[in-house]
Amino acid sequence: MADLETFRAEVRQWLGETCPPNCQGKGSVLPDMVWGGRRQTWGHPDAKLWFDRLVEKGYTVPTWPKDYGGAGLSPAENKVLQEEMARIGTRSMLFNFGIAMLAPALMEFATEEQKRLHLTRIARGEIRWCQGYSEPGAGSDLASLRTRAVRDGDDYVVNGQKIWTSDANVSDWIFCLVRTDPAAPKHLGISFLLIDMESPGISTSPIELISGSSPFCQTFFDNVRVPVSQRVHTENRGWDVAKALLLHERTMLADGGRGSAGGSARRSLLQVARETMAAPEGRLPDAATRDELVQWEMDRVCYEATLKRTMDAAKAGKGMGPEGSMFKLYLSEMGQRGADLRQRMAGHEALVWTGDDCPDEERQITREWLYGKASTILGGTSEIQLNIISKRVLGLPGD
Amino acid sequence: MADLETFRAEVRQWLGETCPPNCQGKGSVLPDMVWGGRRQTWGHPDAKLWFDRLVEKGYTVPTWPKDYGGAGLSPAENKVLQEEMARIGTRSMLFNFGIAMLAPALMEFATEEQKRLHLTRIARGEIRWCQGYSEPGAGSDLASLRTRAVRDGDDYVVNGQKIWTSDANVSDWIFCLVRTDPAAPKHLGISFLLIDMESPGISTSPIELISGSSPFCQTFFDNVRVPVSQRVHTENRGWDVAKALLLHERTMLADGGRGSAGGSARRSLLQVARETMAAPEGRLPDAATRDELVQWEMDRVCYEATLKRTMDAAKAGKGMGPEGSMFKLYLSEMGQRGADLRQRMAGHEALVWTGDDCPDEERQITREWLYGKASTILGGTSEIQLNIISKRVLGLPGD
Amino acid sequence: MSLILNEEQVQLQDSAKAFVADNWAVGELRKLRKDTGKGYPEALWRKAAELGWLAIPFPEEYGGLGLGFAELGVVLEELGRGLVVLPIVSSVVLGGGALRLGGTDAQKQTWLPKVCDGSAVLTLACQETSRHDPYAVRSTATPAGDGYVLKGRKVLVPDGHAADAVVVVARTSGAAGDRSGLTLFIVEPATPGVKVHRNLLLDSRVAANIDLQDVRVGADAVVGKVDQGADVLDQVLAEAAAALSADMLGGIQQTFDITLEYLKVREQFGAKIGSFQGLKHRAARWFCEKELSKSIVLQTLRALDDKADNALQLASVCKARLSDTARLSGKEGIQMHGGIGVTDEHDIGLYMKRGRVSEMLFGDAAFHRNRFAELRGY
Amino acid sequence: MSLILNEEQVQLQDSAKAFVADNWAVGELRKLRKDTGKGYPEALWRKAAELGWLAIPFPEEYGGLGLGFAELGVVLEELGRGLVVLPIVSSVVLGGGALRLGGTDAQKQTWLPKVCDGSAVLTLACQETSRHDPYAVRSTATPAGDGYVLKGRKVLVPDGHAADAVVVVARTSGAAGDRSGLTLFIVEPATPGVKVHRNLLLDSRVAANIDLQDVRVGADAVVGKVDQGADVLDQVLAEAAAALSADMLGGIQQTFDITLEYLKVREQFGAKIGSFQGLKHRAARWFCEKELSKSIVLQTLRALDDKADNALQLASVCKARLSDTARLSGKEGIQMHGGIGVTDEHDIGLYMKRGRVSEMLFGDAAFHRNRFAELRGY
Repeated sequence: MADLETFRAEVRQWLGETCPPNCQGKGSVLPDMVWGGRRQTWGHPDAKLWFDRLVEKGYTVPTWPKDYGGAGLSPAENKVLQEEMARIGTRSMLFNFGIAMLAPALMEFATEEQKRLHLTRIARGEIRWCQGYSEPGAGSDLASLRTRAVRDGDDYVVNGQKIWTSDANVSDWIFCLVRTDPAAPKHLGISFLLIDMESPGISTSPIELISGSSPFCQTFFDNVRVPVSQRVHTENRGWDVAKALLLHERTMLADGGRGSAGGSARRSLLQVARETMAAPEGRLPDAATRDELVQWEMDRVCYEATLKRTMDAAKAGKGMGPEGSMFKLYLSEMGQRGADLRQRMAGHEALVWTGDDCPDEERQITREWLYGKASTILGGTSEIQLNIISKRVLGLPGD
Repeated sequence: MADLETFRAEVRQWLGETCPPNCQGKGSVLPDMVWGGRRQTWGHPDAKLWFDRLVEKGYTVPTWPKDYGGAGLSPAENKVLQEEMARIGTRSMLFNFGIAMLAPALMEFATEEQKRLHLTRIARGEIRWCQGYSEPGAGSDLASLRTRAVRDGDDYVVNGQKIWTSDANVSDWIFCLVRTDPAAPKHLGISFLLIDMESPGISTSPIELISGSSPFCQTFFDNVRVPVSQRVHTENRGWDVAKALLLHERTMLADGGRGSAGGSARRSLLQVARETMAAPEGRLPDAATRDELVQWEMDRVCYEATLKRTMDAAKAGKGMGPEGSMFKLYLSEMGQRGADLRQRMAGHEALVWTGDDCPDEERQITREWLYGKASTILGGTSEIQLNIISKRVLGLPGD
Repeated sequence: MSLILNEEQVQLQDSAKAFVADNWAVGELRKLRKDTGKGYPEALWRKAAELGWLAIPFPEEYGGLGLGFAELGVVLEELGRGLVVLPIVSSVVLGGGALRLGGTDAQKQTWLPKVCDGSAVLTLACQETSRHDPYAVRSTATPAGDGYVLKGRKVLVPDGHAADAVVVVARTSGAAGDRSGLTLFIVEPATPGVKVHRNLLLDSRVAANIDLQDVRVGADAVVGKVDQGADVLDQVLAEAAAALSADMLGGIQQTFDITLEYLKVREQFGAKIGSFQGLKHRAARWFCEKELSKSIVLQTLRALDDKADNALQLASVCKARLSDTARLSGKEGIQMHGGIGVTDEHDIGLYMKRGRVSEMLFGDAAFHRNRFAELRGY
Repeated sequence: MSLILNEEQVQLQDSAKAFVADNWAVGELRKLRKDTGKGYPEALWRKAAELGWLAIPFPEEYGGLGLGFAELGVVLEELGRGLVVLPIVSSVVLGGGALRLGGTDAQKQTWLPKVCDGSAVLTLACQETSRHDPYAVRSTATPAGDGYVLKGRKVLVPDGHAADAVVVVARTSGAAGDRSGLTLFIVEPATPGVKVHRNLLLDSRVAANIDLQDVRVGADAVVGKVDQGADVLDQVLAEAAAALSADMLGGIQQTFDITLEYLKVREQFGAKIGSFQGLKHRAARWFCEKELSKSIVLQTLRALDDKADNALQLASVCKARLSDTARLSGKEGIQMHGGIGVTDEHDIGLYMKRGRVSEMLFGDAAFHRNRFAELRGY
């Protein structure tokens, strides 16, 4: 405890000395989030300055070991750090796929050399990562992927196509599942490669969604040479890495989903109801819609209670296992229902795609509703989540 | 046409001469329905007299051939007969499993001798039939039945147990699926037997349901000897007969289902709503329940339109095939929803099982609600209907 | 009445199927997003007129064929199945319907022959609130001289930007929400004070918002009876709900067919995805809903033709059911397609979008459930 | 607050599990159908009292343990899981709760120690209408001398036939439906004019209808404030809804467990039926609903203990959710069992029946959805 208070004093002093005043409090010049990578730009040079100082201390990823670019803090110390930064209204902005998904897998499966190289570059915000998993013929059945990597000397030669690679067109590196042994049972012929997006033979093409343009891309590999040293884990055992990664992904989706459940939208569903029904107070006149709104609000209360219960259990030492699938399933469907109700309530203005007579906010409502259609498909369809729950949680026999 | 008018005149004259006046019009002495069989009783001797006269003319089953106890009428003639009977408010009361289900199967599969014997006795109301299909271990997977019939001279010796045999304790004969070849694939070792319920070794025991006593029984076979001449169709090909019969059953359930969908109940759902909400007129005050009532009424309109469309198509020469499963599925579920809504609306009185202070009608509502739980299970579960639709109607591949 | 197609209706269906196959591809819809004109293919409109489709429900004395909604529904179902964009519901059912039901002989003589031969497009401007609520009209028509002055704002007027004349619902007495006090007027967009805002809808159909700024019309612009416009309006909207339902039915059936085909060819985990019971059972339930939807459309169209007592009730049952089934179809169609289903490249999303707009037009399911209960007196 | 059980609560749970295992079998319920006495096993009631369960939520000065609903819920969940019939909700939460919240010190001194040691059973008589509607009270309490005369009829009074005293809600002013004007009275059934009708419910619990024919009570019978009984009533009913929800949760969990086990052993078509994806996916969705139900019960019980601002809202969320999940569980439990599930011989039907009665008590899902919206002001 004494140690922690010493640490708090140190942090407070360091913050006082190094954090530029315009990187603190309301109206600070900090961006919401730093994705990192070669294309990172800064609205204000002080934001970059502050970011560099955080990197130097290892405070972009405070709990990582110092050898990999972190600060080696204990959870308790990290809590103090976060409290002290919150106190002055500043933050360590770095957030990306590399931190959230790739890094935990590297920690578990990579060689020491790979960790030093790649974790450090993630920690420093130098590399923005994207994920190359799905293929046009391999969606829910991810392990049936066909992108081929053939050994040629110290390289693999990769040919094939990935889909749903978020932000591939603005990322620096991609972590990829590729088939290295087509003769083996499908889960046992896959390897996990790290590939520089600037390698000759890689190209990307953005995917247009029903909601309009999107961060998703197709990524094509045409005789791309990848050094064998960029393979993580044993050859043909890449599925072990993939499984660990998918679990992180579901946990992350379950964790951060408040937004897609409608909470982050500018107006609450009730506000939309009041405005579109021209009922600024009192009982909402459209009984059926009122009832639907109640059900949605109630579902959300129950969902959040469940999330809290799970977090409380985790604090008591029970980690989240396959129940993560329940959160992914429920949150995505609740989000869709909320978006659907919102769009219906918004009425005629939300039916307009373009026109000189249509408020931006309503157009946004429609695009969110359409984009939300992907939430029960990407990152593991609802059907896959139901399979996981029935198999891993309920212990029901396979088909 | 002239022929038909002659026929009409004949019928009219015959009715005038033979139908007792107290078997006509309102307040007639006729029972609603005659199930037939050795236990048939008659409230009034004139009802029996009239029934015997109908039997003599073959008018209990007017379109059956004369050789099998019918009158050999064409559909057009039968229409005239029904019109003329309706005109004076009389009817040919006979209705049972024998007519509706066994007879069509006998017409298709039985020997001439079997037809003459059994169809005639059905037509004359002498035999009440019950159905021995399901077994405790063979429900949805009917073909896995294990009741054994072993050939011994000119007899089979039957051992085993049937369940859900409606009215077995008051029926005269049972038609049964039994296993005659345990070594064959399960569909190819089954035979179809007709068995006298008075045969030594048969016993029945009624089944108590969640709703209370029921027409269902368990039927036990302990070394029951059945002459080989009572087998219908080829040995080990009984499944052909069973399939034809199941189709009739679904068609019958779909056809006659108005009752179980709530139509025949004493008060309509709207009446129950008005009474329990103390709202004899105007808008129903409980908005959520009102909306549920609307949805149910709308579903029923759509269901009946679909039934009519199918009947219209049948008249135009397209018979009902596996779509029968759709009607069984939809009707049973709609019936359950209606019964559920009715019971909820009826409120506290419908929660009472017994008590000095509880109206009979509400108790009936609760028993119907509970009994209705069986409607999505017996006669082929909803899951089986969904399998049939997806396989036979939609042509989706097997598991 | 019989709920199956008669011989003439089967021929009409064949001809509509051929029309779509020969003249249109679903992909045309993507091009219409960039259209800034009428918003529908004018060449097709002329062909539809040549085939007599626009004349179907009108009396022969005004150039019509004297047929009914049962026939119009056959055509609309096929156009819906192909996602064809044509202003038939707007011109034939809404605008033309209002004149057919309530117009003076002079109004009919002026407009109906043009509706029938496609040389004019009509529509109806009713909605003012966020969602469909036909009596919630605040736009006013005030007597002035021997005519009226119209003031107000109309929204979501189908094909309002392309219309040669618009039947406008305005209030001559009472307050917003009252059934009485509504009057219908036929107004040409060129009339001073009319301002039309063109909006491309999310399904690439077009609707307009229309401002009425002191628009002067003559007494001869009144369609039907003053203050009793709701009598005509109720009937027109019921007919429009049923006609649009026929279009929706086509879209639902095509969504189902496309998806069923996909279930039979797409493989995952070494098997056709249509062999997984989870999807199979959902497909079977969807099939049932589709069949019920089809039945109620057929019944409602015929009830309108027969002027059945319960026709308005049936129209509400019909639109509520089709709205629900369209929503289900959009959802299941996309979900069963997986990732490809949410891309703009695949047609399934276009069907969902059309279904969504139709769901909201002329009253969604919640609106019609409430209306059905009101018509039934509870 | 934490939504997992603390160490003491886990111990209480173990003790409740042992109590059920040692003293009760679900089949006992079938015997209770023929009982004509109290309708619950009196020996078990005494044991429950000895374990201190009836004293859980009461202050120590009246013989209580000074614990909360979080603890009471742990016990009720296990009793619900075993379908044990005991009047805990009636006596401890309803009748005892009304006195705890609104009683005078004299009333508390008289009754609460007896509630805590099980020597008296209390209950609440609120409902008069077909379904739960707590302000729809027509029974009157008219001042007479230094007391009141009660007149009216109460229905579905839980354990009303076995109660030593009943807290009666009557109207001292206003009209049926008004929140104000309600007053609570504590009445002993032996009082002249009280007539109790015993009804066996469909789940083998017992409730009573109570006629009040000119029943004279003293001014000291008033519980809480005259005309402002709703303040106490709202809180008592929220607590009862949450407590009953804990009982329902136990039933839901047991229904799920029994069914899951059946899916793993029953074979049809040569495979365990739990291997069919259609059933698997439904089981997985049911699991999610069960988990959400569990969370909201835990949260609501703790919010009541913490006197949280949103406790009444949560109680409505809780009872609505548990009512819906109980209905789903009853339906899926029976359907997945197939034929055996609709026989009286199998326990699954008993769970459905208990769930159904609980669904309707203290407001069903529709009631609580409406109440939630009202509490939220819309």
